[in-house]
Amino acid sequence: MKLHVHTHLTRANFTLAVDCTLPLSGVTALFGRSGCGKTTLLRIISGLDPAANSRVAIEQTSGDITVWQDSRQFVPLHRRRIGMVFQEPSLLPHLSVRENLLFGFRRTPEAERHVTFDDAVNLLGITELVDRPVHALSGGQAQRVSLGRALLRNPQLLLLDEPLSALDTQTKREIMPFLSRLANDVDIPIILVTHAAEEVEQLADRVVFMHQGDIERIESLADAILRPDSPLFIDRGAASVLYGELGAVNAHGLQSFGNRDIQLWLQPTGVTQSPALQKQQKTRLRIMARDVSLALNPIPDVSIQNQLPATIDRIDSPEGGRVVVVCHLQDGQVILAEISPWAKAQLNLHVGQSIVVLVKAVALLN
Amino acid sequence: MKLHVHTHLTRANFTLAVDCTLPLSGVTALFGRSGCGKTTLLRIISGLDPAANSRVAIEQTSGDITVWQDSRQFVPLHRRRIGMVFQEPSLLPHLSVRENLLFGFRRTPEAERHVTFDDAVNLLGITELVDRPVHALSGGQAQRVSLGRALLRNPQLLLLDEPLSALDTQTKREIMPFLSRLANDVDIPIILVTHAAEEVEQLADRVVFMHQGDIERIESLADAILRPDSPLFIDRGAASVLYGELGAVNAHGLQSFGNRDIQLWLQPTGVTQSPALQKQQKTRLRIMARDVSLALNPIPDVSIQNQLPATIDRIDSPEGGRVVVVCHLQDGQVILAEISPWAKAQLNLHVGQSIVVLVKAVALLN
Amino acid sequence: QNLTVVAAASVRHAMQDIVASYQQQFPDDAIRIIFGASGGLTTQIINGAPFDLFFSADTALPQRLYDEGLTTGKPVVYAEGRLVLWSADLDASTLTLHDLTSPNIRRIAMAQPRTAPYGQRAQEALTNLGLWDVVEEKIVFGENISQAARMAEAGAAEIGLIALSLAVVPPLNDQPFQLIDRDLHAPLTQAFVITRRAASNPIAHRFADFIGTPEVTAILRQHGLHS
Amino acid sequence: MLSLSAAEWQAIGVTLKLCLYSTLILLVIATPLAWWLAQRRTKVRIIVQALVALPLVLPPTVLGFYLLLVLGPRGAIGSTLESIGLTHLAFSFTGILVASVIYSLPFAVQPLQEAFRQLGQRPTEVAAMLGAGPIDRFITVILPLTRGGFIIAATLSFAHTLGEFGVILMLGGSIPGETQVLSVLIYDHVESLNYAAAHRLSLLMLAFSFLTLFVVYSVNRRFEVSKL
Amino acid sequence: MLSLSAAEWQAIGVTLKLCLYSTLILLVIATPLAWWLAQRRTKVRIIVQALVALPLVLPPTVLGFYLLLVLGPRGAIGSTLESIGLTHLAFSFTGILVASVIYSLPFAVQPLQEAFRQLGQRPTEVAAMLGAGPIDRFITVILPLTRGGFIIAATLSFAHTLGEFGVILMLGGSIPGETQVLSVLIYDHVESLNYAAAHRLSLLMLAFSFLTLFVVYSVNRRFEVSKL
Ligand SMILES: Nc1ncnc2c1ncn2[C@@H]1O[C@H](COP(=O)(O)OP(=O)(O)OP(=O)(O)O)[C@@H](O)[C@H]1O
Ligand SMILES: Nc1ncnc2c1ncn2[C@@H]1O[C@H](COP(=O)(O)OP(=O)(O)OP(=O)(O)O)[C@@H](O)[C@H]1O
Ligand code: MOO
Ligand SMILES: [Mg+2]
Ligand SMILES: [Mg+2]
Repeated sequence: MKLHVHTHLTRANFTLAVDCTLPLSGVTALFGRSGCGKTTLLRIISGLDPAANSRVAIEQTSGDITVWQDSRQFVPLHRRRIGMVFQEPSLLPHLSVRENLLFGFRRTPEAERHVTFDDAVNLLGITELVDRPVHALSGGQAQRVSLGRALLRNPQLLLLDEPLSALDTQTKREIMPFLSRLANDVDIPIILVTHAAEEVEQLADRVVFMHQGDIERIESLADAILRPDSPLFIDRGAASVLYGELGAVNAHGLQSFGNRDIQLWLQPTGVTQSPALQKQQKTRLRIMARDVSLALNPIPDVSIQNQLPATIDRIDSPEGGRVVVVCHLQDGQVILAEISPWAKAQLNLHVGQSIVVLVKAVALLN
Repeated sequence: MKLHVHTHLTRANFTLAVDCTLPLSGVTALFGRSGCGKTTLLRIISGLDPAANSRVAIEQTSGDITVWQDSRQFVPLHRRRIGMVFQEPSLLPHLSVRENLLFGFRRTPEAERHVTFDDAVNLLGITELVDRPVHALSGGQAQRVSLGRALLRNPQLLLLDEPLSALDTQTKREIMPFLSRLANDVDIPIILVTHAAEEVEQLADRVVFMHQGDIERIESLADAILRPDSPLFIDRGAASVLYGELGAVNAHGLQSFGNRDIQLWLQPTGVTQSPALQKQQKTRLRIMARDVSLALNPIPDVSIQNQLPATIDRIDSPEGGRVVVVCHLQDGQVILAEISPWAKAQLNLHVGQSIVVLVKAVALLN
Repeated sequence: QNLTVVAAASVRHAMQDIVASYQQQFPDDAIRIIFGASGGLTTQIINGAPFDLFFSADTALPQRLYDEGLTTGKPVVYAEGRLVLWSADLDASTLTLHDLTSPNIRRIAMAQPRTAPYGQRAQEALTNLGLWDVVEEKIVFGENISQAARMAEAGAAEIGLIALSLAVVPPLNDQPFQLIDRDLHAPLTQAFVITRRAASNPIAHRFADFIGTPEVTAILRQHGLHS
Repeated sequence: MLSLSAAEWQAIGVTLKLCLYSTLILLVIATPLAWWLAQRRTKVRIIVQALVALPLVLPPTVLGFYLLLVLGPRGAIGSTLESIGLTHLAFSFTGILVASVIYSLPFAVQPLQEAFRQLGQRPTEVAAMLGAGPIDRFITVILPLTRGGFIIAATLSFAHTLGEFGVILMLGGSIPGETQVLSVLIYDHVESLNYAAAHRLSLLMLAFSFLTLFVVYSVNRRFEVSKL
Repeated sequence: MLSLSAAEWQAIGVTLKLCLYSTLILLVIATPLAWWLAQRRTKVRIIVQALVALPLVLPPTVLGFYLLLVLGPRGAIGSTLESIGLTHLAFSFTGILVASVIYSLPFAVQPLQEAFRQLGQRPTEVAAMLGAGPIDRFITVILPLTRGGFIIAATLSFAHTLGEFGVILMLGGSIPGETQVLSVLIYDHVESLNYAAAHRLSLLMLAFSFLTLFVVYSVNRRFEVSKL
């Protein structure tokens, strides 16, 4: 399934200009700074803002195209089977929690009711809330009910505008796998607006980066994570990216990655094992500089298995007392290590020196 | 300054029972799962829910007590000089952004206007929004204006209910230091409700943990971070805590930590250097298991400087393919290491074995 | 000092002429006239209205004021009204009350017998002719006689049983009318009283005296208020 | 004390019928009109809104008179009706019903308009996204959320029709069983200084109205939606 | 065409004064009353709310009659006034002002009550937290946010007072320059079958009202608050 969106919307200080085709499978994260147009884009897709000159169409896997909006037609919202969680709490105030949850469910053909009331209520931990009036909910509870209501609509497309922002970590962790299953197993594509890199990492199959009303790029999660300058990880310090091929999983449950010259072992995850990646010749890993240590020689008898010979290209000392050492591996790829100034002194590190980089497996692809 | 709160409020399925004294200096984080009563507590403190049988009083550093509410008196809200950011966007819809921002400012005595309009607007990145009507704001923009409005009230106490939840990382990073400065330099105490561990880590001086209407405990940030089972880090895997004394900062800018038997070096931070901690005889470090590697022997010539001899007590293999090794150090303290099953096999680890634990300095106190 | 005269709506035109004529003789006497429904005016006088002279459309209401001691003397009859048949579309002069049964006449307008003397008398006339029960369902009631006249004038009622005093002034005077035999009903005598508050008002008495003059009688006759 | 005459019973019947019908019709007419008026204001909408309030400005008897001119056999509407074989509307229940509707229109339209305006877009958007079509949305979301406005519109319309007699008197001709309503009877009693009868009927009407309003407001309370 | 008689000019003056005064007084009285009624409903509130609507139920002339009984020299209030050296209220401008206020009270209270109820707590809470005291809050937050309700209350009250004549006629006695308002004059013209004069005055009143309403609604539009 694919989503075609073409729109050009102008407001006083803001222009949204989008012309893109989004693969609609799994979870698509919409990522961008506050005010960049994420909500606006969702509203155009959903038909809530039927901006002129817009075209919104769904292309089925079969190639059939359902046009939701173009210059000649406009499918009314209630015929679109979209589930939406608004950014603001938007429960219907005259209905109880139960009635809110069932509002869309009741209007869904029975054959389509894959997510049931009990499913949603249990998943979201709102069993005890169902008979309350909605004004007796806390902020996070209201957000969960909103999400449940959208899920129970059993939609063909889920548009979620920061649906987890008011939730505590534990609740989030309970809900995220469900969303993932919904997208991948039940095949309900999700477009998810979020500011949290963890949500993107754990849920998204691809990321749409928006910037001031433009779609800057659309990348697979792997690509998005691997870009050293990815906006996703702006707060996590320097990182480097290694190209290589994914290999088989060994007897110890680790998967190999690398090329003729370098080899790393990593913990298999959903991403590394996705059929798409398996088929790809080359794939990439993202390694946070702070997960990389340096040694003068290979170290036997240590639990850090990923040890690669490298040569120091540069030694940076950014502020904050940490030292970033830029090295290249045997195949020429660059890797960054973040160490303490004292370690630098002790090891007497200098440009051109041959060293060994130690990468904790756990740091890979996360 | 201290805040005394005593209240006992009963709702259909919820009871808030609080009787505590909060030191009101710097930032106090209110942390707890969705629906545990954080918003309710803030509303009682602010006087928005003047629950019966409640007592709210402010004790000045001088010892003077201002009673805001008890059985005999109730100071009306507008006399309390409290700044509040509500969980839901609550801008006054008939006013422009500028008028919203200035609403409280204009009602603040001139002598108290420490935060100026320009300060707030620049800090929050809303310069271009000031002349808009509030309905023309995105979710995050509205949240920033809300925050700005509360700041411009130049209050004696700031109550912030998830004020950064709708903001992107970059914006958050710009705002957090300001809040910190406000609390510590301008001396406006802040009570901050948040679900984000990073916000707590970066802002809070102490943490109030709430659970189902109770205050479970009130801890300094250091204590909160160091507890191995801290709810703050529920998503970051196993952790261990080491007790020791903080030493001086060495020539390389690292600070020593430990006791007669063990010694670690760590990157000094605001917390480690706080006068309070300096004076303390014993302090603690929190070490994530995944930042700890194991080696059979001490390793020379490696950038990981923290190497401590230890003995394996237990080897756990939780689900997910990772192995957690429980060891004790020479002084008997327990430390956890998370390694791959393969590493365990390669090193042939077994209970009772003497090994060396490697701790990346960067993992300390973070 | 001045004088406030209140008068039933049905004597409006005559009263305006009478006052005009009075003022020619006594130009210094300040007089204002207020018109209303007789019943309403009576209620108001009972409740302290600042009215000096009350010209009713009947004799019962002034009598009642007298009985309650609110007047300076007994009611004085100043006029007698007559009922007429009047129609906007038909030539009423060719019709009699018996013609009211004709199917051409769908609606008959008259005043409400409960409140208006003209309505009472019209009902009496119809009853005496044995027509009341026959035509009752065609009848529409005005709250007062002028409202009944308006219904007929608008053509909404094919015919009206209205006051002669209305049929002789615009806008009704361009259509012919048929006088109803005065023997078919009790007389439509109309009386006035001087209220107690005007007891010492010389103008009130002067005006009351003026009512008896031939000039006034002529004006009244002109307006179909034979006395 | 409350032994009523046949005429009074008849008047009660006519009155209730008139009030119920006109309230219902008003709600039916006023709802779409108010909805339309509640949308983004344009000059046309402002003009229509001002026009809607105009029936209030004329004294009822005068309004009744003009309606008699228009709805009677010679008037634009009355004559049209006659020409297509119907009867004109003067002196008929239909006529006073039309008049009551016109006269009370502002009381129905304005509260509804404000209720719709206050409602905002969000609830409708939510319901649409959840699969509710326009009528469904109206019944399940808009109606309950603007119930306060509807209650006000209905009670003001009902009470106003109950008390109004000027328009009805002029246009209705006070025909027993057809257009003679209670308010006219009470008026008659007062005019003919039959105060005892007037008091009795007034009291009856006040008591009935009070009870009705009390019940309506009590029921409304139970369904009231808490606002944040 | 619009050359008016002295009586008409006088009536225009009285009418405008009456409408303005009664609208202002209504807003002053209705605002706290509506505010009180908009709080959590209790039985007492429901009773008061039902009572407020009752003046509507009686025919205006009848209401005027009862007011005359109460405010006149023999009435409870009128006689009390007289006994303390003041004059009773019947047949005076003050009297018809009181009557208009009572008669139009429901039109002022009910829209305001609903506006306050719809407003909810949040804006007031916000303003209080930002340092605004009760009066400050009322002026800077509640008033602008419930302006729609105020406009409706004011226009309905104004228009209704403009058109009302039954109460005024009965209680005021149609005294020129004091209690004779335009609506009474128009009624009078119609009663005397002086249609030309009635048409002229009616047209004048409609035109004036239309213009007033148009201006009010236009200005209101400009300040309207967008709802989500
Ligand atoms: N008006 C109300 N009536 C009854 N119960 C209520 C009401 N408001 C809140 N509650 C309940 O009180 C509890 C505490 O609510 P509160 O809003 O304080 O939670 P919170 O800690 O702020 O949660 P969140 O993080 O989701 O905002 C919740 O269980 C909630 O369901
Ligand atoms: N009604 C409006 N009129 C004018 N500008 C608007 C309006 N609504 C939103 N905007 C502007 O359009 C831009 C995009 O808004 P949008 O709500 O899509 O942002 P967003 O990406 O969802 O941001 P956030 O993460 O803060 O919710 C913003 O700059 C906002 O100020
Ligand atoms: O006083 Mo009337 O209006 O002729 O009955
Ligand atoms: Mg948004
Ligand atoms: Mg909360």
